[in-house]
Amino acid sequence: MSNNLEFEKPIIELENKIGELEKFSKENQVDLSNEIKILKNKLNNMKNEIYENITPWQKVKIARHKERPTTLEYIEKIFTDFIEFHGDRNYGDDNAIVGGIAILEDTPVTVIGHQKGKDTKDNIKRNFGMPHPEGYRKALRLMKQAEKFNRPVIMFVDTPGAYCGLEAEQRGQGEAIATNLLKMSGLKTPILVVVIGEGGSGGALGLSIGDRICMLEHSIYSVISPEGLSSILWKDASLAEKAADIMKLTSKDLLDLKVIDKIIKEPPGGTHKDLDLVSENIKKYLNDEISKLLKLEKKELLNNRYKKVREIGIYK
Amino acid sequence: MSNNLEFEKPIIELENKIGELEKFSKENQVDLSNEIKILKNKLNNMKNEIYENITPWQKVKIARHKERPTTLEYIEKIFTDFIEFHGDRNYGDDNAIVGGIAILEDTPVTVIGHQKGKDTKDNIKRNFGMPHPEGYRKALRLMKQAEKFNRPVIMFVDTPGAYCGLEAEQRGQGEAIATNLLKMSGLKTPILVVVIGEGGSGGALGLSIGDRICMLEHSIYSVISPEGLSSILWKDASLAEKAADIMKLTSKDLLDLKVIDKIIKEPPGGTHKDLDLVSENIKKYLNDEISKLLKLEKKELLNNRYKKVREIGIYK
Amino acid sequence: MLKALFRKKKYATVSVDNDNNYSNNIKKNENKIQDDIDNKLWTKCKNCGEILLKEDIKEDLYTCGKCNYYFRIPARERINMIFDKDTFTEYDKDLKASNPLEFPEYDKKLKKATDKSKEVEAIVTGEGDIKGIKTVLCVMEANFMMGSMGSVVGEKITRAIEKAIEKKLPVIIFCASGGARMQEGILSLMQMGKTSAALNRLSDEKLPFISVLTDPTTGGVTASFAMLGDIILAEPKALIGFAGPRVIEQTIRQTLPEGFQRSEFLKEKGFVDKIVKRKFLKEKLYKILYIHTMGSERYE
Amino acid sequence: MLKALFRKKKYATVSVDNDNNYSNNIKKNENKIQDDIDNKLWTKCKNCGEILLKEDIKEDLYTCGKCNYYFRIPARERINMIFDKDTFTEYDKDLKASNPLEFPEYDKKLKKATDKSKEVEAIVTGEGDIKGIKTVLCVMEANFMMGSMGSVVGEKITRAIEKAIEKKLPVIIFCASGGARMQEGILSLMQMGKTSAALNRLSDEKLPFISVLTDPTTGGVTASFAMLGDIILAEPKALIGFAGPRVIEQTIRQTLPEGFQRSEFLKEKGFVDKIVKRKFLKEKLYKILYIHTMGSERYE
Ligand SMILES: [Zn+2]
Ligand SMILES: [Zn+2]
Repeated sequence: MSNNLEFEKPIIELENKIGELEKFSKENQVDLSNEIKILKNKLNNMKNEIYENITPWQKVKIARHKERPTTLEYIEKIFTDFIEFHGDRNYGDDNAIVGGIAILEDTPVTVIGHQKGKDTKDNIKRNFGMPHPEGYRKALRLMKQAEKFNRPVIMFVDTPGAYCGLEAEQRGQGEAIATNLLKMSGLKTPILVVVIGEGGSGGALGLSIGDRICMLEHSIYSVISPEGLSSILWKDASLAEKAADIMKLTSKDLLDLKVIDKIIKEPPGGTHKDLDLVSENIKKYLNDEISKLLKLEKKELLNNRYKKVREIGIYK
Repeated sequence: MSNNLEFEKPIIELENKIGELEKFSKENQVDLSNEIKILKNKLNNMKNEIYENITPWQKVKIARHKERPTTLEYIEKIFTDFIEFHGDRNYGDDNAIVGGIAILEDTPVTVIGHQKGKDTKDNIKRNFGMPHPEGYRKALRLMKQAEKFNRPVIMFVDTPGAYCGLEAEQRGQGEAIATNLLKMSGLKTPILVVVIGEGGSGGALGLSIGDRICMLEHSIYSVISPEGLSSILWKDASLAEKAADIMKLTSKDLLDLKVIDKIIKEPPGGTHKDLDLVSENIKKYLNDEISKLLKLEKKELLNNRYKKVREIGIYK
Repeated sequence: MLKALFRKKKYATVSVDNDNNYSNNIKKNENKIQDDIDNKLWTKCKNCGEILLKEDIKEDLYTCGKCNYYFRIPARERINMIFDKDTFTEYDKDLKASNPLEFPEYDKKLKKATDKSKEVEAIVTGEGDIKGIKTVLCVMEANFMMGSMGSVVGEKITRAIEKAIEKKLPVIIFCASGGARMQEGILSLMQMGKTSAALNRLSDEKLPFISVLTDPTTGGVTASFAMLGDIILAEPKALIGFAGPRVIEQTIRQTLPEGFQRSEFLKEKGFVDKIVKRKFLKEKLYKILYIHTMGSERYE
Repeated sequence: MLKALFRKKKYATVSVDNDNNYSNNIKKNENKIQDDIDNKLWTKCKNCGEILLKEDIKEDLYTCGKCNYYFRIPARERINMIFDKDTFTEYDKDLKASNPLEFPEYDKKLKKATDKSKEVEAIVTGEGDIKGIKTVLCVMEANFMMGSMGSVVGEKITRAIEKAIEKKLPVIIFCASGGARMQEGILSLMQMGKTSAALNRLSDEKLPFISVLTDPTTGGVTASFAMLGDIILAEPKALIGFAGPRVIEQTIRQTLPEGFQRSEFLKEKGFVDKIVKRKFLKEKLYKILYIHTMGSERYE
């Protein structure tokens, strides 16, 4: 139960009730088909009502849901022959970012992504998906490798943010992210970005400059966490829900602001309810777009990428 | 006195004696001109005898002499407008390697070199000229900067070796040196290397791939220190003198083995006796060679550099 | 003259600064002056508490005459210090922030920032000469919403870089920023990518970019153009970091060591090429540009 | 058969190994066998002390059947393990060391090394197929003067890389070396530059280089080609370092922590892409090559 989201509770409760009735009807051979039909109708309406009107704050909850699939799960579903490569050849191997080579249908690719843990132990290893500088530098090393061997790069974005600690500062968190932004904007091979969960600020952006950027429907992407914003605005992190409402962090908002190109639909309630389906949709999207991108001259590819990031911003 | 070299002692003693006689002759108005003349003659012969027959081990001593000028001293004499740049943009700033930009006559250049200390305090700061990986990475960063802005690179080599410590291993001493070797072999701007003191093994080589490599007459360059070799061969580091004799580490040996292109003469006893003269000679050499190198197409430059390193080795 | 009259005297009971952290240290003094006059003429050094005539500070390159503390410099004053007299041509001076997210109170904040800083945004860009070397210069204005970067700052920097590419000029950016401007949300974040991409193009053209870090350089600015200089200079003791000190302390639950995230620390950690005192900055920038422009003539 | 007869029995009082560190641990046993027979047929695991039939070890890919310890593999055995049957063509097999420095006893040492390893130098190079993918392969021979690199090793590797460039093939190097060969002095050191320069050319041609680190990879080999792989694989628990452990201990005057300079440590520190068990090496190399050769077909 603790894994369920607050706003889904009425649905779960009703589903349980229907289940009980069905069981009772069967065991006691009582005909409750009419009642059950009515309730199922009600359930459907409720689902429509709830899932079609998910608030930004509810999306934040879905994006952070502990059952929400992580990068390695998508990699397993979407690619074949994934071989993980470790380390930045410099300081360390950061488990909050994973990467390696794999095959997408018939295309060799480099796959990189933030990696959250699936349980407490795993989360400690993964630092809850919050990378240190060596994570960004590993990613860059693998991107340059991809460039050298002409492999498109697929990025999965899912982080609360780059880690804000003493050592991260000391080893140049800012420099590492900045360098990725610059190098990614000039990387001579296609880059496709999929935001699968939390797109947390600079920590997300450091893996997100690309030719195509899509978001899963219930993922989020923002300059600061709702908690962070509310504590700055109102000195009260508990007003995060209110902050989420104003900050425009949903996939729909980002599409409207022309920051992303595409929203990939999720099943009602979120991807964790049907990973296969969502993986299939991502795969199809990647395949379609890669084949378009591979047709471009490098120069055109880079010009388009530049234009894409160049045009973002609203002023008068 | 402690700064003088053992084998120079007879010279110093005789010089002192002549001085005393001259003083005595003057103060007591005694004519000793004949005796003094004979002694001066003897001194000249002695100097010729000693300085023309400096043994390899004596060269090791000169190369390590605490008054031997260091990289920053040559930079001051040879270049104008030197601006030192720090850091590898990655982990730290290693004081055992210095680098920056400067002007050589009318040519903007990048200058890099190992830096030993001039006294105990300075030596601790400089780690006795033994770099950590971040030193090699700083050097590479500055070389790439030089390549970008088409500046020739001048290298001064003077190190007992790359530091052999826990942290140096941990941060990839091997990787750092290896990467420099590879990148320097392909750097699209001239590289000129001057071995000014100790050319200690991989730690020296990590700054020594270039289009021209010259050595000051009494500097040394070897795969291992004489102490290291003697302790491996005879389990006795005190037999270093014997090791020095067989290991072919003098500038003359290296010229014969075609590892270097040129020997720059030193005044009798070593460069510390006339830094201006040696600096002037280095400057002339650099100027002459740079103007030749700048005339080459990049491709020719790199082909020549490759051939140069490619041809080293003797086998049957 | 008023200046000569008040010099060296302390009028310390009066609140001359909004910052209350330091007011406790100030000794009482009999001579009291009206607040309004005070605030116009005087200010207090945040480091040593010395009361200083604003006019003096300005003459001293915005440093405290007593302890050498660096006050933040208004963008236009910085430009005056760096460029040769009357050589500055401003770019895009009318570009103004809109409120794309309809963020509450943003318009009001912008208005207030303009009143305070006399600038329409947190950056001034343009071209001019440094001892005769033509250069594109961007200077952030810390007095405008803490120098935060929104669409306008990103756009003005990007345009300035593009202009430098077009004219084959070097670029210098003086950084002073609290980071991305949260009132423009994701659009602010994206300015990091935009400016970095423009710098990549500048780099492809082999035109030098010098980043000068001044107090404070943090957040999204540190994680983009601030750290991308071919050469990175810093003023002494400037706060430079990705995360702000308070955020880090909250995360790690301990106080930060003395000097952490200051210029000197950054240099030791390998991220700053050189720390340059304010009074030598113009000369040092000139020398670096001189060496770099020699190079470009030589090999083209 | 002798093999079946002796299997599982321990003949432990006999000195079956030159390494005396482990002989103290061995329990006495009544059954004694002649030393000369022993040394031919049996050896002792350096890790767990188990006495093993050499024939068994070889069948088990040179691992201890009891504790999984990795014995060093003779170069030609390694080639047999990696290349498809009968596909290997050797390069430069007659290149021999001379004694350019007239180093005392070097000729004698070379002779002894050849007797011990049955190789003329510390490396075997050539081309062959890995599950059908043609590849240039260099394998160092630790039994030849500790796999030390002199002129011949440097030259053979360089020629192999140049051959790969000519034929547009990937390169794999199995490293196993104590470092530069001091008997060839400065010429040995220069082989580091030579091989690295050749790899730079390979890299310019976008041909993949996979470095495989096996026990031990130290000194000049670590500071050159070993660390330059596009992809760096390592066998478990291999000693990998620039300076040898003893040199470091002498320098820092303390004992090294458990696991320091082992493959797992190097991976944690970011210098090894992947640790691959010996039995999976061929398959893993094949997959990496497969993905890389797909790429090259696709875009050419
Ligand atoms: Zn002060
Ligand atoms: Zn065993």
